Amino acid sequence: SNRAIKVGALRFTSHSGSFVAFERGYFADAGLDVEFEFFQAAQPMAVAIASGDVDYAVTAISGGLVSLADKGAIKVIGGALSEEDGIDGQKFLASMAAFEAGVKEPKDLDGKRFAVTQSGSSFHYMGSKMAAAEGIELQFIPLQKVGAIIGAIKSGQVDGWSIVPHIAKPLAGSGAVHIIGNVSDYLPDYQVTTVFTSTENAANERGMTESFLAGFSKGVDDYAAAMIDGTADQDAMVDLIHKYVYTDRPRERAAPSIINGTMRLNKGAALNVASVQDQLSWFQSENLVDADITIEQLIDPSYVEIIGA
Amino acid sequence: MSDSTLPYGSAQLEVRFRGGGFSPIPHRWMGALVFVVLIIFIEWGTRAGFISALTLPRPSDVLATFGELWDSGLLFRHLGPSLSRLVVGAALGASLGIGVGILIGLFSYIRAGLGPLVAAIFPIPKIALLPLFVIWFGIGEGSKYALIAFGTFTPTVVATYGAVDNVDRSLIRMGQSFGLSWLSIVRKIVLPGAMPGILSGLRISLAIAIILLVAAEMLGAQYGIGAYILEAGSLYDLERLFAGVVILSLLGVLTSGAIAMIERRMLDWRV
Amino acid sequence: MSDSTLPYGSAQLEVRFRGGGFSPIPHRWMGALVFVVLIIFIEWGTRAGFISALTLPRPSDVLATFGELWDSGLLFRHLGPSLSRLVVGAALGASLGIGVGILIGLFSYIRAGLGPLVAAIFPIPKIALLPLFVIWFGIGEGSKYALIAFGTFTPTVVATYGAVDNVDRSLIRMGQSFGLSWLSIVRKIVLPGAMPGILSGLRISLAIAIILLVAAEMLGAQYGIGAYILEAGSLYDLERLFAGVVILSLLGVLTSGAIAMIERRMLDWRV
Amino acid sequence: MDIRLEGISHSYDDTEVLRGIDMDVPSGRIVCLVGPSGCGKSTLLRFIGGLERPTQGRVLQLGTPPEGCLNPLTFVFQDFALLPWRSVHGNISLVLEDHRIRGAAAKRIIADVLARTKLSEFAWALPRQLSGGMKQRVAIARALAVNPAVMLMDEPLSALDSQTRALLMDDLITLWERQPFTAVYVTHNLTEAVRLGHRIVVLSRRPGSIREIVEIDEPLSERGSAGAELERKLQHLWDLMRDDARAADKELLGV
Amino acid sequence: MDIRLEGISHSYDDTEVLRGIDMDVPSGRIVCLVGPSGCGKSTLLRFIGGLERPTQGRVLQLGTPPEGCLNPLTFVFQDFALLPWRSVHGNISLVLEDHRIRGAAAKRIIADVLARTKLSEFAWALPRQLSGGMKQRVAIARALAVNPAVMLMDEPLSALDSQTRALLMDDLITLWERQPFTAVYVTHNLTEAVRLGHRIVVLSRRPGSIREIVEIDEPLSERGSAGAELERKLQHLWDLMRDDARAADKELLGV
Ligand SMILES: Nc1ncnc2c1ncn2[C@@H]1O[C@H](COP(=O)(O)OP(=O)(O)OP(=O)(O)O)[C@@H](O)[C@H]1O
Ligand SMILES: Nc1ncnc2c1ncn2[C@@H]1O[C@H](COP(=O)(O)OP(=O)(O)OP(=O)(O)O)[C@@H](O)[C@H]1O
Ligand SMILES: [Mg+2]
Ligand SMILES: [Mg+2]
Repeated sequence: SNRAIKVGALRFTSHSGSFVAFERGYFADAGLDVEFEFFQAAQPMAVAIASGDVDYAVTAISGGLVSLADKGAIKVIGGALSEEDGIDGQKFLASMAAFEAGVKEPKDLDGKRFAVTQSGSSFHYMGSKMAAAEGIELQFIPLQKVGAIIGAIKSGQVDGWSIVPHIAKPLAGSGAVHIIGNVSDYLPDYQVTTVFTSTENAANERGMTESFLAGFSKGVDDYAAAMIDGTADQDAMVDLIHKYVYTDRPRERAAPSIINGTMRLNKGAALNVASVQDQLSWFQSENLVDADITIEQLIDPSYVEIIGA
Repeated sequence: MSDSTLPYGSAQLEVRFRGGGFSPIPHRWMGALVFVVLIIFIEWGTRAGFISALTLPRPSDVLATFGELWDSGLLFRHLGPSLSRLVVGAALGASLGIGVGILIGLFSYIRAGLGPLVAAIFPIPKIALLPLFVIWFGIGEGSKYALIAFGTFTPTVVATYGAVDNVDRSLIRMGQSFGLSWLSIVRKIVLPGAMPGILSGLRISLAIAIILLVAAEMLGAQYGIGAYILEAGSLYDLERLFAGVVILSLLGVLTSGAIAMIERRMLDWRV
Repeated sequence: MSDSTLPYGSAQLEVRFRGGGFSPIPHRWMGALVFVVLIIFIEWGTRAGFISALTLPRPSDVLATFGELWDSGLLFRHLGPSLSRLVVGAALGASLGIGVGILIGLFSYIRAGLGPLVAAIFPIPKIALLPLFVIWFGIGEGSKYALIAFGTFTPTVVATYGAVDNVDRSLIRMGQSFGLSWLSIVRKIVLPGAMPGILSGLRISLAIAIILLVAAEMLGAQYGIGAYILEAGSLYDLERLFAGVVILSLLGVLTSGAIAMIERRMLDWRV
Repeated sequence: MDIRLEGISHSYDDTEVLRGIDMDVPSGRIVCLVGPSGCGKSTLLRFIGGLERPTQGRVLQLGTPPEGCLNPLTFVFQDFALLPWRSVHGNISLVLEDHRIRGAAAKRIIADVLARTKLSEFAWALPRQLSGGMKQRVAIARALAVNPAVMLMDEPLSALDSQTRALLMDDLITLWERQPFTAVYVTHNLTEAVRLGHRIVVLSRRPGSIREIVEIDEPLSERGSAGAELERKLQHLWDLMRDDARAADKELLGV
Repeated sequence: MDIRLEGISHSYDDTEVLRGIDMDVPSGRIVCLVGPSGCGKSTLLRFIGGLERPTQGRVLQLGTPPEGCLNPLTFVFQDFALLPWRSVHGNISLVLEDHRIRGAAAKRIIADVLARTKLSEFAWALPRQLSGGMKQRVAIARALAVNPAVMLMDEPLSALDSQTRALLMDDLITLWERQPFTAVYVTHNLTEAVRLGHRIVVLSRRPGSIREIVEIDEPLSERGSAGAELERKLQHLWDLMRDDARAADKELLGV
């Protein structure tokens, strides 16, 4: 009989790899009985991996994740979402007011208010890297919740933000904000999210971890074929994803959001170590995590192909 | 009027009334009226446009969202888990709180030891501890129960030991003077005497439990009114946000009504 | 012993003592002892390893973090804004709450109209409304003041109108019987009479204000104890998280002490 | 200034409390109201003082209140009704402030009434520091401060122990002798009524109606050692009331 | 069973309340304790009942309590001390339950004491439905239920109005005549003391010490219409107390 495991997920398209693998039975084929645990935010999910309540999950690298790795609780074992040239990725936004005041490109945000959820979040990282590249200063405003940021940018209380395309595009479409740049211009191979698990699983449950990654990779392949490469039926894939994302909207209103949210998921869960190292160094330079933490404490490179090294 | 009034002539006047007031007269319809006026005003404002769509949702849209929730059956899928969390968490927190409160009320040493601890725990924001709750109690229902229980615990303790302190000491002396055992005095005099105070403390504790539902459902909840509100908030979907808030509000009014009913039944001996 | 006791022989015994108890005797050191024991236990547990580093931070590390905060001067950079938010927000909420509470207490129509509204607002979780606060009050200090004010408002209203209701009616009748004007009665009888209830209501309101500091500082606060705790939580930095929580806890104990002092000074007329 | 009650009847919701009360309170006399518990004595007094309105009948002031009278109808309550947060002085100045009497004028009045009630030393004490008898003397001083035409006293002594009660009764008589005042004095203590009243109105059980009016002509100062005539009146009153009391003690209160 | 007090002195913190009290309570007699307010009467009674301990001296039970006596020293409190959430029946059964008297046995006792206090019809009423006099009769019934050797009564009638008080005094006398009980009866009403006491212990102002012990030999049943002898004793007691009362009325309470 199959081994029962728990997989943590947020109801975002970026988690589609797991959804597809589950729906199409790839996990079952790999000998796993997967049960999803859904979260409202990434941070409790990371803690749940650390506490052993959840076995595997996909999330952005954050200061919290690094801290948990530092405490010996978790390991990054693979890559998931990444920026890729030619695929619509995360966007820099300017509020209507800022745009009208002359903010047409990211570099015009000099001295302006840039929204982040928290210090050490991926938003903070993207803004900070962009500012460094442009040689400008940003004022980071922590607003905790995506909803609060949307409210703030719509009412012109913050000037800039960076966010995934399926949120960026409808916002721009409604005329409340303007897209002024792509994150990939500044962070070309940005490893946005990674697959991670508890240190215990990574070290002592090799078989199970490999099975998970195998199933997950198959899901990713199907997703990419349907949504990016156009070699499989997109409608069927949208139907599948709609079971998990935007469930309370009718199919026809959910579909554009799902399609807009399409981004590259690393094939074979390959992990871009250079990007991860860059993120870690940034956290350390910002004093958000302990300066002594090494990349070895954060990742276990023994499971997947390592790229960008 | 009798003849004897005549000698006073015009200097005869009725005593001026100067009492009354300072005691509330119920006007049941007023409460409803205020709600209706408020809702109509917002509806009008959002339609006329001087209340922007960002500021407040249109009440009719909230109602429609509510209708959808009802029709799709999602209402009960959200309400079910939330209610069970509320009931289990609040029951845990309240019963523990009443227990500890009574111990604090009865024993000097426990009071001296736990009183300051409770006072120090009270102002700790539960949401600050969310990450720890995951470690301590997992991501299942356990952490949700624990969070709500924790939030209801402290106010219940404070209310309960206040209530025990307020039990008429002359009744306790009476019990002692008839040689009642310590346990009889606690069971038959202290507990019933503290009941009014405990129940009115529960009013506040249960309101807090409802408030904490949202925080609790930040922790890996798929369904639940709190989760629904959080999701609506993160999408800045005001109609759904308000639909959820209205449900919590109704829940609050209902619990408070339930306590009023219990009070009427259990405390009918009050003057 | 006098001779007259002799005829009773051995059947002479002292009356058995059966009173006492049920009234707390203060043991000041107990409270401190409990804290010390708890802290030593956690320190020992984290050192010995049976409390994992994920579960609780080592108290000595928390203290060290506290020391760093102090040395770097960051403590006051965080404490300053938080205190000003607390003071402004709580002052706003409490004074509005007292005002509305008194109006509800004095006027039947206002009571009928606003009473249910307040009851419906009470169980609304403030964090659910965070996105709206951004729109309504911006992301500057305004929204932080507003959130804390909103949170202190409802419990203050409830406590205040309860206190006004409890003002001895016979004193009000006395005022009327001496032909005092309505305003004199309110100013000289109702307000001072309601003061004890209002102050004890403030204890709860201010604890809630401290709790809401964290929620308020979710909205674009770079400095502040709440922001510090949130950041520590998101980085899963337990030492800093607990250092922040301890600060809030101390803040709570201090405010409650301050109210006790005000009570002693203003209410020295109480029996 | 006299007071006349004309056909006063009253009901609270469904409870009829008073039925057809007609009576006069002549100037300079003390009228005692006695009757079983719950018969409506306090209610009647509130009607006279204008604190409540009867469902039927009316209360008339006959003649104008004398010059300098700030509050013609002034209560002295059983529970003293002192503001616990004001000193003795503050409690008295309370009732002067609204008549714009402040500063030296107020001081003079307060000193005068405190002297008359033998409280001069206690002007700055808080109510909680006073014994029951002193509290009631403060309440009386406060009533005197507004120079009332009629004092309305609702069991003013019944919260006190019997020794203090006897002392205060003597004080009241001394006050009256020095300057006769008009008063309606509610009590359920017949000895008190016989000691203080020029006219004793006996009410029946609820709904209260006038059962008998007893006039006592003996001067107050001479009633000290109970003479035979007073003793007879007392016995008569007691006979009137005993049955009512017995009956009342066999009834459940409104549930 | 007699009670003997030997050299009782007591202080609360710095306040000396009682000083060197020696007295006896002989079986079958009613001993009245009178004295000015605050002189320590209630405190002394609590010592006798074992609810508090004096700082010096001791209270002795001489002889054994009679057969079937559940609670030898039983209080009747001024404020009745009835549990408001229990009916009359429940309030009495409360004190039997701890002695494992339930069911039929309890019913019999309760019916008996209710009959003796004329409350049989009100067994299921709640305290809030009862008048003051009835409440005190319930408290007396409850005391009788445990068949006390000594009843300790702390101003049992002072919360009642004077008519009800007179009725209950008659009731107590009837009860005593039918079956003499031992009692220590605290009161500040001298008339009550003279009406009920076989021995009247007069305490001085605080710190309370025994000022005089007055014996009254006239049988209780014959004291109805105050005879000359009783009148003389009353006047004597009154003289003893008047000065104390006057002095007490000129003192601020402990601040
Ligand atoms: N505000 C009120 N509402 C309803 N009933 C009332 C109110 N005030 C008094 N009563 C009722 O009216 C009756 C008369 O009350 P009142 O206080 O005048 O009696 P009383 O003669 O002063 O009695 P006592 O001797 O006990 O003071 C009582 O039965 C009482 O319960
Ligand atoms: N628990 C206590 N702590 C401190 N002081 C007390 C306590 N109980 C009583 N006293 C004080 O002891 C004195 C005697 O009190 P007690 O109640 O015995 O007087 P009493 O003679 O019964 O008076 P009263 O006639 O007013 O009932 C009073 O001054 C009182 O304030
Ligand atoms: Mg009355
Ligand atoms: Mg006493």
